[in-house]
Amino acid sequence: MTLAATKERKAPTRVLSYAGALLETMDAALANHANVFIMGQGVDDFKGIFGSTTGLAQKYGAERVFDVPLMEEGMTGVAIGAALVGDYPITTHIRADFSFLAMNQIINLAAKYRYMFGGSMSCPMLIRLVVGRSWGQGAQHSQSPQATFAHFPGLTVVMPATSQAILDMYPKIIARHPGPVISIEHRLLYNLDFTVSSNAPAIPLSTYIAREGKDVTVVATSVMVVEALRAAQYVKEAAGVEAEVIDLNSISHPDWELVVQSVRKTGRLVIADTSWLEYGVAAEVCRQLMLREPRALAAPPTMLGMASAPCPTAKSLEDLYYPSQHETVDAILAQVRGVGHGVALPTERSMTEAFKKFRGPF
Amino acid sequence: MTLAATKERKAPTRVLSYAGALLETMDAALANHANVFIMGQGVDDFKGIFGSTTGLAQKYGAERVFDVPLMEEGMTGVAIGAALVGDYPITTHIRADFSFLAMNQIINLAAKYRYMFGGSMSCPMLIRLVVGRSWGQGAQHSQSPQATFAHFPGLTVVMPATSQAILDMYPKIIARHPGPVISIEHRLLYNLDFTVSSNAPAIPLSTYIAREGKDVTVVATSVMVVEALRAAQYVKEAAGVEAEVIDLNSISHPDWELVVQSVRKTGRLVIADTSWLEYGVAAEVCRQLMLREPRALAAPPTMLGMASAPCPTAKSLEDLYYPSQHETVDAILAQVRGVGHGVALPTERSMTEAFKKFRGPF
Amino acid sequence: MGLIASPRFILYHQPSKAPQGAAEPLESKDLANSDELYRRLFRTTLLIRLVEERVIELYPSDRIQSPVHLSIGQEAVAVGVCDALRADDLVFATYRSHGFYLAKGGRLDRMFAELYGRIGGGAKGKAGSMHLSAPEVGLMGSSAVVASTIPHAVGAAMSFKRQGSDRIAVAVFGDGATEEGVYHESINFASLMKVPVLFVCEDNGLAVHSHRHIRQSYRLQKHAEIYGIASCRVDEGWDMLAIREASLAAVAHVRAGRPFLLEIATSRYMEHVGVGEDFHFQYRDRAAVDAWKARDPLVVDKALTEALRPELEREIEAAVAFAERSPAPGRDELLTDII
Amino acid sequence: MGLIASPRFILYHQPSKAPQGAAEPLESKDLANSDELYRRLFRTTLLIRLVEERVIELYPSDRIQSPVHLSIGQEAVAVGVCDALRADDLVFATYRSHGFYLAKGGRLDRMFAELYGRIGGGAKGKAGSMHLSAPEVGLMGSSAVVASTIPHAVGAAMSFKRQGSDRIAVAVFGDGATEEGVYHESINFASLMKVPVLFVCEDNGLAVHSHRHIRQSYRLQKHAEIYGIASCRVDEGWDMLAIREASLAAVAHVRAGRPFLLEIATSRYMEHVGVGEDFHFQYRDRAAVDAWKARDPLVVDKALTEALRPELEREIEAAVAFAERSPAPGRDELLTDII
Ligand SMILES: Cc1ncc(C[n+]2csc(CCOP(=O)(O)OP(=O)(O)O)c2C)c(N)n1
Ligand SMILES: Cc1ncc(C[n+]2csc(CCOP(=O)(O)OP(=O)(O)O)c2C)c(N)n1
Ligand SMILES: [Mg+2]
Ligand SMILES: [Mg+2]
Repeated sequence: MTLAATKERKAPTRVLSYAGALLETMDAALANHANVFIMGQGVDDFKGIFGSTTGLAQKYGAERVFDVPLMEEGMTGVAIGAALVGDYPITTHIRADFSFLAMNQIINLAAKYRYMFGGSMSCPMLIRLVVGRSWGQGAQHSQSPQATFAHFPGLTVVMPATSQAILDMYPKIIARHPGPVISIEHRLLYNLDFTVSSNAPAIPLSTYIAREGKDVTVVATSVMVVEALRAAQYVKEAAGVEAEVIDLNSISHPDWELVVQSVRKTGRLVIADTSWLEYGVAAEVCRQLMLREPRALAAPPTMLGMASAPCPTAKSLEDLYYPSQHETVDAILAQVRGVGHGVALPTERSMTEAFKKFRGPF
Repeated sequence: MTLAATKERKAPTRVLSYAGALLETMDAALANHANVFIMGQGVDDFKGIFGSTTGLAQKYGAERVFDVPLMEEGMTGVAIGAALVGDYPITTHIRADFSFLAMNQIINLAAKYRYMFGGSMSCPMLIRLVVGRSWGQGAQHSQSPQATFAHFPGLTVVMPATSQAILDMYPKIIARHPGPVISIEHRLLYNLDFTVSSNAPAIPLSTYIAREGKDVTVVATSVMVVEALRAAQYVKEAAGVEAEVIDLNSISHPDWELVVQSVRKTGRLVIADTSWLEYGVAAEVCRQLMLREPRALAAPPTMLGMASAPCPTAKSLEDLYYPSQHETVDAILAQVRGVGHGVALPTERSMTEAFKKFRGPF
Repeated sequence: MGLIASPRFILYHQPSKAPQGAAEPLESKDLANSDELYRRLFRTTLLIRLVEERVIELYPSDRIQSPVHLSIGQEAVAVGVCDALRADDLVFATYRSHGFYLAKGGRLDRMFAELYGRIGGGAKGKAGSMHLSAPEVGLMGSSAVVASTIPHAVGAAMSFKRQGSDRIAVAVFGDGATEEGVYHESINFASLMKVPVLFVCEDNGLAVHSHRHIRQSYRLQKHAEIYGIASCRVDEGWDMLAIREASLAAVAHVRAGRPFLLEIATSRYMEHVGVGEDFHFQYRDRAAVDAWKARDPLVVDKALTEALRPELEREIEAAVAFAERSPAPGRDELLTDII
Repeated sequence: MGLIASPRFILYHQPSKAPQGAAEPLESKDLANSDELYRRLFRTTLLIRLVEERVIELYPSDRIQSPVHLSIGQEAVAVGVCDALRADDLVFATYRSHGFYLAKGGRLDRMFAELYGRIGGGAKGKAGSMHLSAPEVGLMGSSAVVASTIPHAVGAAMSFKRQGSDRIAVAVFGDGATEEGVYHESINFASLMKVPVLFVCEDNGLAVHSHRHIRQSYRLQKHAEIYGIASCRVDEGWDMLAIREASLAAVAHVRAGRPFLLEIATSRYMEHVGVGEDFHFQYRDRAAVDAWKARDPLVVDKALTEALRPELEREIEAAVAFAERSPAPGRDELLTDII
């Protein structure tokens, strides 16, 4: 059984930004668990990882929240060692791209520890990666490696798309998850506000129905969930189309039955991911459908992701590189009404407001 | 138009082991191109990367073939620098797992160079990774990261399954390929003999039809091609079933139309890969089918890969961990005749003869 | 983009050739410390400063939509080092390389076009400020991953040696870069292989907002010495003549076939990334930067600055105008030059 | 396996606890160099040698289907170091760790069961020879990726300090491991954070078949010194008493809160991996190993060896019998303990 995020929340709500939710959960983790510490380049500075750790070094001291030299591989190894003796490390990479310097420790060590030693040891820890986008991040500050990590058993990979997902997941991960967790946070989400409720679901690391609908299923990750919700709103208003938006949330352990149920209902599918399509989330969604319900779709799914190239810096190319709001809406309508759907598309480009305000990278 | 490896070869043939084909192509590269050099741990020692570089240091000198310290990231960076000034580096990792130490250079640098600099520079080079299997390789000497690398545009990823594939690809890659190539070689192939022809195909980095058949398509990679061919032979003899075996060969740029054509013809699909299924080759095959021919299959495909765990060392578990010959045959028959196919299965376990002889890891 | 899978193509070209800038002989030594030399170096240093000041002015207009890491305060390093190099020597640099790009002889108009993300840029706008390059004058790719081009310089130098060439390669990096493992791997290998590589550390004492003493347990020169790498530290990092002098000696050592480390103290006046100052965040002292400025020729030598300014500003305006005129890259560029 | 996708489960447990071996006081110093001490150390050293000789005997029978990296010739390092440790100190080791496993107090029967890939092994057969562990006695995970457990020891030591404990962590690695970037990152961080970690380098002069001089431009002690890490080198790596002595001093230094490097010269008698000799491949001299053997107590002190042998062989036979009896792990183990 899966809880849909949108329907069963009865508790009082409040508005909380993504960065705010991160700061709240980091703060609570330090307050509630003496064994938690946060380390990463700049975690104790005035920018505080885009506001997600600001003030915590002052509040909890340099033993709990501390800066490190440039040493991604070494830091990850240090975290593993600390976890093995009962501490709970939280490490940060201000760009997910830098985690490639720590791949050996993440994949060959952290992911293997529990199994390789027959369950006698484990290294629970949280590795926070921030995905860059927009404002000329370019080829080395824009990658979103969820598929890369989720391919490897032993890792739990999540992509919180909302403040709610952070509140639902992080406290449980930190308190009780037995192994290493990679959480991929999207920089463009940090400044967005979300309505949150304190009524957490029973299965925190799984998949959400972000919006119910009967005409087409949109399976989305991270910031593409926000994009998909906006598109869903548009197609409802412009064409009366009801899109069901599924926030995959867990990349390594999604609730595939939830996805399949939705596709069974709608018969139409759009997949919207933050990375490349090849060997990415879109591929795994197709694999699961092929295994579970190969004939559920009335037409080939539409897939939205980064173009098959490194990310260009020029704004004109970057705008083409990422799926725009325009394209997302078009994809949904084309699924339901066919390519010649005739509905007027929104004129603004993808997430215009949020992006305009964004002047990255720090 | 695609050339099927098996049908259009008219040139004289000879028998050549996989290691022999590697040694031949390495030797020819050094002989034909003054800018080629080979560097890697142990390339100049008496074991010569499992026989694939033996004697070359003596023949071409220490300037062309040389040992390096333990420095995977550094070595890959050195290779990039050399490539940028016109040399052609060939680097080796005796286990693909060690390439995770070089992920930053491979993904953030080599894969990006050409695009990021607007085509003004490029770093053609060949990175050879050897996948370990059997004889207790365990969790850290057994990984097969084709999907990991193929997710990233800018990399060309191949998995030669036969001596022929090496003869077809390596000379062309080294002489003419404009960018970095990751070639994933399987340790269990090294000692196998293949019949090869000198009649090379026109499209060397693409996909082969390794065996034609009408009843079921088996899309396989690397050593699983050999497994699939053996299984195909068995099901033909035991049940008159004709399996078409496709050797994907190129992981980043396969000939998907060839795969789709085959599936259109057979309506049945088995996918057999050397890595995990989740976010792996099986997923991308499904994605391509969903996009191109979603209704071609009469039943869900069967997927063979590593179990969803790190690789265990114990022989009893390793035998369960990898798809056995038994399971491959069963998968093919179940696709064609249904689960209760009633055909007697082969009793030996996967690739028994080859594995028995194998006493790794060096 | 990405409504459906874009096909990826493999095209074959010849392996890329090394940039073949003509090997110009260095000017005769007697020019050193002459007025003419000072003026030439000063001019380039000032050009870099004025270019970056123009970037600061332009930034609020959102014409440069990309992170910028300014080298204001550090320009003399680039100028002094590059003046000691031959045109066909190669420099591998970082995201903070406006200075090295210009000092090595990169075209100013193409630089502005690149910052603007226009087709006239050196990388057709695909690179932006963080990845400047001008291979035609030996400024190889700059990377935004700290320390990542250090081994590239070692590899290029190794190949020069293999090829029997007397060109050298230069790795430019910040003090923070030396903390990364690849620095250790690179200098060990360079020493073992005796390759003609010059390591240049721009020591501004900071990695983003972190001071060196909390990041490094070692002194860099002592460290290099252990690997058998000779070195020199220039404390007067504002003085392009001193840096040039030290660089000439270093380059001679390298061209004779040994790696060398040049550590140059310098001062970053502006914030780590972006176009503002950041003293109000109090992670560092304004006084230290002010003390530096008090010795900075571009600040002190007002006469020469003002004498050169009009001409340089005209150059800059022409370059900005070039950028403004240059078209944005279109869809045809999105999927080119990938493999 | 893998006919269909295996479901992956997330189960919740409490975060793993550190192994809590009772902190035994070290015996009184006056025992040092006494006959009793020598006999005790000798016994463990010989046990390791005989165990590995048994592995050599067993190997052709294919009962141990896994690569083995023998420590024959190097046993004294493990024995001398571990004898200076408390039971609750932690050792992080490598693929070549039969010696450290036994010296730290790991059970012999479970070791053989692990080598056999049986359920009675410390890791239920999932680890094999390359990944021995016995967290209950402080032998933490061994890794087959060179240098990869060095930062683990640093991290564990950092946490001991954070936790106010006086336990220490030990990183054991070969000379080749120091070439990897992570070594530099780890010792820099350990020095900056002043963590109680002991770095132990087993210097056998070889990485697979490559001699140290073609791989390293630095001397390890000088190198550590630059990071502010005190060190000691023991050249008599056959002498477990000397190693113990040096280790006691090193451990005292570390327990007082500073990292320390202990470099111990040693000699690998057998091939890098596998159970044979490899002198006929001529990448190294038999004479050097013979000279080492001439001083090796296990070779020289024939009397004590023969006196202890029967008892140790009985122990070994019992352990082998345990392994033989232990069942192979079945399908129920394939997908357990993943997350
Ligand atoms: C591998 C990596 N880690 C972290 C970062 C984030 N980062 C960008 S610049 C920088 C500081 C580098 O300091 P330094 O090398 O001294 O150069 P400076 O910026 O002072 O010129 C950091 C940590 C990065 N770009 N790459
Ligand atoms: C990261 C990595 N690179 C390469 C290897 C292959 N390899 C296994 S052992 C070894 C030599 C290590 O030498 P050293 O650290 O001195 O240890 P020793 O084997 O001499 O005990 C190498 C290169 C590896 N296991 N891991
Ligand atoms: Mg700096
Ligand atoms: Mg060694």
